[in-house]
Formats: sequence, structure tokens, C-alpha cells
Amino acid sequence: MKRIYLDHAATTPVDPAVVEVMVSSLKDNFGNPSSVYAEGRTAKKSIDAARAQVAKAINADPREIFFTASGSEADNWAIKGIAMKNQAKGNHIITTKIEHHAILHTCQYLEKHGFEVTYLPVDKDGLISLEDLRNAIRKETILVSIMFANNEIGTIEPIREIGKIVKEKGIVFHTDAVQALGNIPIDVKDLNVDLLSVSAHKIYGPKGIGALYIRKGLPIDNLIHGGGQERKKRAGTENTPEIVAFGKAAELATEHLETNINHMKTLRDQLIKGVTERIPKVRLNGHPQKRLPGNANFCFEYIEGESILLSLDIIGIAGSSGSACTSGSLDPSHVLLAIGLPAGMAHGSLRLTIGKSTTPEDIDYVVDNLVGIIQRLRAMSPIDADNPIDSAVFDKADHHH
Amino acid sequence: MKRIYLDHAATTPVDPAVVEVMVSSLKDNFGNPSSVYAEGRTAKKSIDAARAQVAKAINADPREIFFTASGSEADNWAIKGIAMKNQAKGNHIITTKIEHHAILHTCQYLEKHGFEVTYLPVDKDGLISLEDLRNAIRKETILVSIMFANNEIGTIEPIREIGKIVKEKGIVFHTDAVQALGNIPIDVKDLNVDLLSVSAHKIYGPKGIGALYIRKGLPIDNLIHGGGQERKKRAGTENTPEIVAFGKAAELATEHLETNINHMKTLRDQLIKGVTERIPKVRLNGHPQKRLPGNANFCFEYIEGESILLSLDIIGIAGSSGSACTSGSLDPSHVLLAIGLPAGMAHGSLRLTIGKSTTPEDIDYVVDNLVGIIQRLRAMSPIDADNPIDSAVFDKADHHH
Amino acid sequence: MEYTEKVIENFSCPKHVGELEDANGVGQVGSPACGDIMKIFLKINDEDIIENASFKTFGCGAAVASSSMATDMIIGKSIEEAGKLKNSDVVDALGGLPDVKIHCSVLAAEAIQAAIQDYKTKKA
Amino acid sequence: MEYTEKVIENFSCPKHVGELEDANGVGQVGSPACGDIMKIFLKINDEDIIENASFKTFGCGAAVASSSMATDMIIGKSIEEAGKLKNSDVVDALGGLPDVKIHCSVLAAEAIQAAIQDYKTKKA
Ligand SMILES: Cc1ncc(COP(=O)(O)O)c(C=O)c1O
Ligand SMILES: Cc1ncc(COP(=O)(O)O)c(C=O)c1O
Repeated sequence: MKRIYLDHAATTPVDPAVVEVMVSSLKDNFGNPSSVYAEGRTAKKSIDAARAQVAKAINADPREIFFTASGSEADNWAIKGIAMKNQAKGNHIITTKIEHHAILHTCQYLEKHGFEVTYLPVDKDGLISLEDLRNAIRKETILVSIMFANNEIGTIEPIREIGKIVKEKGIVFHTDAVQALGNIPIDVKDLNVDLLSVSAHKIYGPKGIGALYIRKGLPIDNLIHGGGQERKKRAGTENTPEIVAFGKAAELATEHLETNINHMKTLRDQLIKGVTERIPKVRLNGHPQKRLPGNANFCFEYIEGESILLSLDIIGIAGSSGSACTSGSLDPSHVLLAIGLPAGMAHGSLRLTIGKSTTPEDIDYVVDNLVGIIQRLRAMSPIDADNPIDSAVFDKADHHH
Repeated sequence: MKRIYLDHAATTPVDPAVVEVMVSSLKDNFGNPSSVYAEGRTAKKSIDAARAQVAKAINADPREIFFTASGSEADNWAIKGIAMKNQAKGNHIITTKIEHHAILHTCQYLEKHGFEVTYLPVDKDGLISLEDLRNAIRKETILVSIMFANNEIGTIEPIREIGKIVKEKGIVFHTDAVQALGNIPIDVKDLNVDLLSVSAHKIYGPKGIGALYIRKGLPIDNLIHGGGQERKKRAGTENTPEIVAFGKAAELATEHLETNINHMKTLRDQLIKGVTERIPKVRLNGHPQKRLPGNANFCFEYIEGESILLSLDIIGIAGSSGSACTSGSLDPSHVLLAIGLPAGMAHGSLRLTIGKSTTPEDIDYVVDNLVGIIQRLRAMSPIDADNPIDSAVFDKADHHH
Repeated sequence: MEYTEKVIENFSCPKHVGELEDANGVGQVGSPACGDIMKIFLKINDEDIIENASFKTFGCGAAVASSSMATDMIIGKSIEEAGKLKNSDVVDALGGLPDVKIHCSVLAAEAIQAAIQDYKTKKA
Repeated sequence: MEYTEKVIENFSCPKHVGELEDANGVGQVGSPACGDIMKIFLKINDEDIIENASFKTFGCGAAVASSSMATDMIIGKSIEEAGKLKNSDVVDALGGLPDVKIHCSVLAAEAIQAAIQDYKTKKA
């Protein structure tokens, strides 16, 4: 069966050109980049080249790029590294309610160790308010971390304006740009950011390799101590093949940014139009304009997300849901709750994210099938306009957690 | 020019069978293992299979294996995770002077944050004393971390006996087995260890993937917080291709353990015999018997390590040195200093480590050439038996650091 | 989520979906906040035998499949027997459920008990 | 370590290795603990011109190459000129040195100065 993959925000297939450089590195470039002999020097050179490619994708200096094993590691490093380094200065961190778990759980961990964290709310479209941010800043604030674009609902935050406010106060500013890279132009020189996280597997590179941009001269503690790799900032023998692959993926992303954005936007709009016109009682989550070019996120009333996913999977379509079931937890998506959806509604979400190989025919096929799937599931549901959710049941359930 | 690679302790070439499974995963298995649809499920299954392969290599239960991005990350996790988790119980850690930097620098970092660390000395062969260990244990001791086998001099520590002592006291025991895997049989059930670090690139797997064995039920803090991967213990989208590759490498290592050990031992002994018989004023570092099957580490008096490496590299031989120059630092190897070598001598070390594709002819070629290289460099040196190192100069230099 | 063939089958072509017009015992458990609501309809005859059963479910694949399987398992049984249906019976009949989905089978058993209770209350 | 061709050449086939029998100025700097010792031998004539120079070096590739290049650069020069030899001159002549190896060129310049000083002290 032909599969239609619409979960590019979760991960992307590796571009054949990326596979190629990775395989050749894997086969012919095994030297330890820290070694003095020929094999080591060759490996080191290929890493330097990849660092330049990644740097170029965000307009950084190559010496500001530090490879990590994932976006999550980059996020953890940024938060913990700045928190630990600046403990003497203050113990307050500002972030948002809609961050990725790599940020949220890290902040929660720090809360157990004497730090205080403000989680900024967002409006119904997922945007933070600059006023809220200004009000949250205290003299103990040592770090602000606000994501560039949200992975679930696709909303793009005003990073440049946030950066300006934060910079004026002399506070360190981190942004999780894992979803932004390859989807929005990023220029660290223009954005007033000190730290920025990226991950290769969201831009047709391999899983298990990411990077943290650290503005030149910014003091930060290490997260992984040990050997002198990454200019003594991140220990562990360098993952040469994946670094080289990330470099290639970043190069391709930079080169084709415009084209990819236009392609995704067109198909995203086709998808949103099709779904909202042909299916009743549907809500588009996230900001209508300020959203990732490939992101469409819907809530279908009266039904639950995993049953939609499963129905799609059975006919060859891969999508995702902020629902309970995707994560094995019973909690509905913290992002959908943060934009004000009731928990019952938040369980019925479907995220479809478009990639460079998605076609207009794919979108037509998905919309056509989705119409029937939603109908069938709704017919099966005990809830509908006439039998609305009993709010008593509701409250009970919330306590339940 | 044909190259003879004798730096297998630094890293190993990726086995063609490992490349094969990795490439096929890279091409056809890109799904996010946390996703519910078909692509995700396939990825998850392949990770489960790899986890079982790695578990088998050390006789663990698959649920005790947690993938990391390197041996260094596994080491950092073990040390910091136990330290942070048990802060309330005590603040004392015991390790040795000859650990890898991933342990030493992590411990030094913790020392800055209120922990106390005892660095056990070693004897001239690199062995710790069980008596010293017993004496070092205090009521505040929460963790003992002692490496299985040393990466520079190859000495194998008595892990089972150490584990017994530590276990009796109810203290958590970690061992860095990065150099042991594939070179010594490892059975976690027999060793009394709670935590054990391994890394794929030392056993013909790719760089950038490692694992931490965590004994079932042992409480430990996360190092990398975020998504629910690795049973909520280590966040970050799983590096499927490298995990699968590590699994294959572990399987091969387990299958051919005996053969590989015998092969390496034979060549190592040929090398040690050739060098010590044909070159005067040479010292074999590390324990004469209790050493890694592939490890030979020499000090040549009167000359410096990098000039040996460079001379070897020029004629196609890759080796390594604990000397200043390999690391870009001016400090001689902490391991060679710990076994009591004077700094001048420690600078003149050469480590040659044998792998499964090394041949007896390779060894002959290396020994033949080494004789001439050492002769030439000694002729160039201002130090010799008649012009011994002026100890005054010596002291001055030590202050210099 | 790794589902068995049986689960997929019961999800794709569930038996006994919808409301029973002549139901004399109805039970609902769960909540949308938890991501599952199950409503079970029973038609019970004078001998306390379940003549027919149906369900409406808001929930994941496992919830739908559990509802389908559970209703199918109790038709023809006495309410005493049906009330003893254990969630593990449903899991077994489905060829297993992923760990995090076991609670769906629990809900199915509970919904049946609730529907029987409803019938008893009304009758009393 | 990435060395230039010039460095490799000066390391593999160094010029002026060994002791000068008739040296009248000898300087030694560095220490084995640091991983480098350089000993420079100078034969200086009555007009204070360096007629010949040689070295013995314990150290890395860059140290050997710097010694070779530096001795070669000062032969035929007056001790005044040779004393002014900057480490950067040696680095340039070698086509560059890795950052962590710059200190080797510094040692070479210092060893020459020490040897000239030795000559002056003995003469005075
Ligand atoms: C003993 C020991 N521990 C830890 C490490 C670190 O492993 P990795 O290179 O995977 O970070 C190494 C090798 O580099 C090692 O030899
Ligand atoms: C916004 C955001 N941050 C962080 C991450 C984590 O990146 P990785 O999967 O490389 O750990 C992701 C994706 O999973 C993401 O979407």
C-alpha cells in the first residue's frame, strides 16, 4: 500500500543526498577526530565543513555552533548550563506554557533544585504577550527561553521583539528553534538571541544529532563533561557521520528554503481549506497566519484523536495527535490546554504536517478520506450537539489526574 | 599508501555488517519510534531488538539498557544522576585517579557544587588497592565509580571484588566499561555493579551511540529531560539507525568474543616482545598480565610522544600517545603520572592498540620501523643516559603549570 | 501503539455500534478529559438474560475495540454472568492490549456493570 | 594535528641536527615536564657573526621543525640580528603552525637568545 506521510513535524525521512554523504563518511572516515594522524585529521576536516554549513543556515559564526545528540540535549544544555552558571546572580527563569517537554521538564527539574520558573500563558492562537513578558522579568531573572515555533499548533512567536526586550534587561535569551529550522528564515545576528537549539531529523537529516548555537563569549556550564571535544564544551567522541549528514541537510535546507516554504504553504492551505469546508464542527488550532508553513492542526468535536490516527493509519496515512494515546499518558496536550481548549476537545486533535515530497494529490486523498472517517467516528460517539459533555463528569475527571 | 591502524582504543572502523543494517535503517526506517502509525511501530521494534542485543552482550535484562549518545554521556548520567538523586543521603563520591575524563571532569564539576570526591591512587601497574577503597568509604558515600579497564595502559581492575565491597555497604557502584566491552567477558549479574557504561564505536559500531546499564529499580535522576523516550529516562528522539547498528555490533562482539580476544592477545604479545627486545630503555606501562587483550603502551626514554606518532603517521601507521600534543594541552597523561612516571617520561609514551583486522605482518612492519624511528629521535634529543634530565629544570617546569 | 489483528478488526468493523431503541439498562463511564467515554446499552429480558447489547464510545482504538468485544461477549448471558465479566477476559479475547491501554478494557467492564445497575435500579 | 608540508619536511629531514664540537655559545630552554627541551649550539666568529648553528631537541614535530628552521635562519647573521629573530618569523617560514604549537616557535627564539647570552657571558 502506498503510504502518505504527513507527520514531518515529528520527524522527516532522510534525504537521499544526506544518506549518501553519511554512508560514505561511515565507510571511509572512521578516524577519531581528536587524533593526530591522517585518519583523525580527515574526520576533523569533515566536521569543520559541516559546522560551517550549519552555521550558515542560521547566519552564525562556525565557532558558535556546538554539536549535540539531539534538540532535546541542546535544550537541556541551554537551560541547565545557564541556570548553573548564573546561580549566584539569580534563580528565576521565564518560559512559556507551550514549550516542548525538553524545556518544560528541564524547568520543572530545576524548580526542585531551588530555581523559580514563570510559565507565560498564551492567547487562543498560541501567542505570548510581550506585556506579560515584561511584567514577568525580575531582578533575579537569569534566563528567558521561548520557542521559535510551536511543534503542535505551528504558531510562530515574535522572537525578534522578545529578544529586544530581554536584551535590554541584560538577560540571557534562548529559543528552541527545532521546528523553525528549514521552515522559517533564521538569522541569529538579527534576532537578539544568545542561544538557539536545532535538530537534524526535522530537516531531512538523521536522528540523534542536533546543535546548540552559543553566542560568542557567552559563559555557560557544560552539560556533558569529559574530553576536549567541541572546543571543550561538549564531551564525547564526535559523531562524524551524523555531523556530516547534518551539515548536508542544513545546506540543502538553506538552499531550498524559499521553494520549500512556498510548496508547503500551498499544500497546507489546500488541506486547511478542504478540511474546514467539508467537515463540520472543526477548529483550526494555532495562529491563522503566523504559523509554520507545513503545519495544520485541527480539533474535531465529539471524537478522540487516536481513533482518527488509527483510522488514517489503516488506509496508509501517517499523522499525529496531541492526544493522550500518542504518548501513552492520559493527559491531553499541554499546548491545546494552554490555548484554552477544554480537555475533552483537546483529546480530539489531529496534526498533519507537510513535507517537501507531499503532493496536491496526497492532500486530496487525505481530505476525501478524512470526511468519511470523522463521520464514522462521530456516529460511534456518545457525545454530540444534542448530548453535550456533562460538565459534572468533566470535573470528576479532572480531579482524577 | 597502505595504512596500518593501531588505535582501536580510540575508535574502531565500522564493521561492514554494521554499516549494512545502519544504512538500511537510515533509508527505510525513518519513522519516529514514539509514533502510533506503521512507520513508528517498525522503528520501535527495531530498537527493541537492538536493546536485546546490547543487553545480551553484558547479560542484562533489555529493560536495564538505556541508550545514550556516547560513553561520555553514559558516564555523566551515572555520576550526576546518582549524585543529584542522593544529595539528601550524602555528598561523598569515590573514584580513581586514572578514570577517563568523562568521569574525572564530571566529578570535578560536582566538587564545585558541594560534593566531595576521593580519587583513589593506583600502584605502578595501574591497579587500585581494595584496602584503600575500604578506608575511603564514609557514611556520606553515595557512589563508587571505578573503571573496568583503563583506556591508556589497559589495566583491568578487580571489578567483581570491588563490587562486593561496595555492595556490602549498600552504596551504588558504577563502572565505566567502555574499554571492556568486546575485550573482556562482562556479566552484570555476576559483577555486583549497579551502573555500567558502554559505547558502540569501540566495538566496530558507529560513533555517537552508547548505553547505560541501570540495574532494575535503581533510582537515578535524568540527565536529559524531555519526552518519554527510553522509558522516560532519557529524552530525545531515538537515534534509530545508530541504535540498530549498536545492536548489530554488540551481537557480533558477543559472538566472536573468544576469537577476538585470542587474536588480539597473540598480536599484542608479539608486539610487546618485539619492541622490548629490540629497543633499549623502553618501559611497558600497565599491568603485565591483567591488561586488555589489544593494548600495548610503552614509554621510550629521552624522547617525546608526538614526534613518535608523527614519524609513524608519515610511514602509514596510526597510533596514539598520552602525551601533551595529542590533546592540545601541555599536561602529560594523568594516567601515566598516576602510575608514578616522572612527567618527562610520561611525555614519551606510545599506545598501540590492536583490532580484529590487525595481522602479524602489520606488527612486524611496525616493530621494524619503530626501531629506526626511536633511534633517530634519540639521536636528536639533548637528553640521554650521559645527559640526564636536570632536576632543577624539572622543578621549574612543574611550577610552570 | 502495537495493536493485535483482533483489535484492528474490532475497531475497523465494530459489532453492536449505536443506541438500542429498546434498551432497558444504560451505563456510561469515563470522561472526555481522560480521553474515553463508554456508553453501553442493554436489552434485558424477564429472565435477566441479555438479549441484545450495543455501545457508543468516545475514545481510542482500544476503547472502541474493547466496547465491541465486550458487548459481543455478554449477549445471551445472564446479567449475573455478564456482571462478572473481567477486564482481563476482554483483553484475552482481543489477543492482548498494550500496557497503557489496559484501562480501556477496565472501562468496558465497568460500563457493563453500570448498565446492569441501571436496569436493576429501574426495575426496583 | 594539521602540519604544513614545510613542517613535515623540517621534521622528517631536519637541518643542523646534533652538537657542534666547536660551539662557543650554547643555550637550553624548556623542560621535559612540559614536553619540550631545545638546546641550541652556536659557533660565533670574532666579528660576532654566527658561522654555524645546530640543535638537539626533545619535543613534538613542531618543536623539531622550529629548531631546524630557526637554526637555518640565523646562520650567517650577526648575533645582534639573530637575537631579534621573532617566533613569528619562524612560524611564517614554516608556513604556519597550529595554535597549540606556537609555543614551540617561541622556545626556538628563546633558545637562540640563551645561546647568544651564553656566548656573551663567556666572552666577558
Ligand atoms: C574508558 C572510557 N570511558 C569513556 C569514553 C568515552 O566514550 P565516548 O567516546 O563514546 O564518549 C572512552 C572513549 O573515548 C573511554 O575509553
Ligand atoms: C520544538 C521542539 N523542541 C525540541 C524537540 C526535540 O528534538 P529531538 O527530537 O532532536 O530531541 C522537538 C522535536 O522532537 C521539537 O519539536
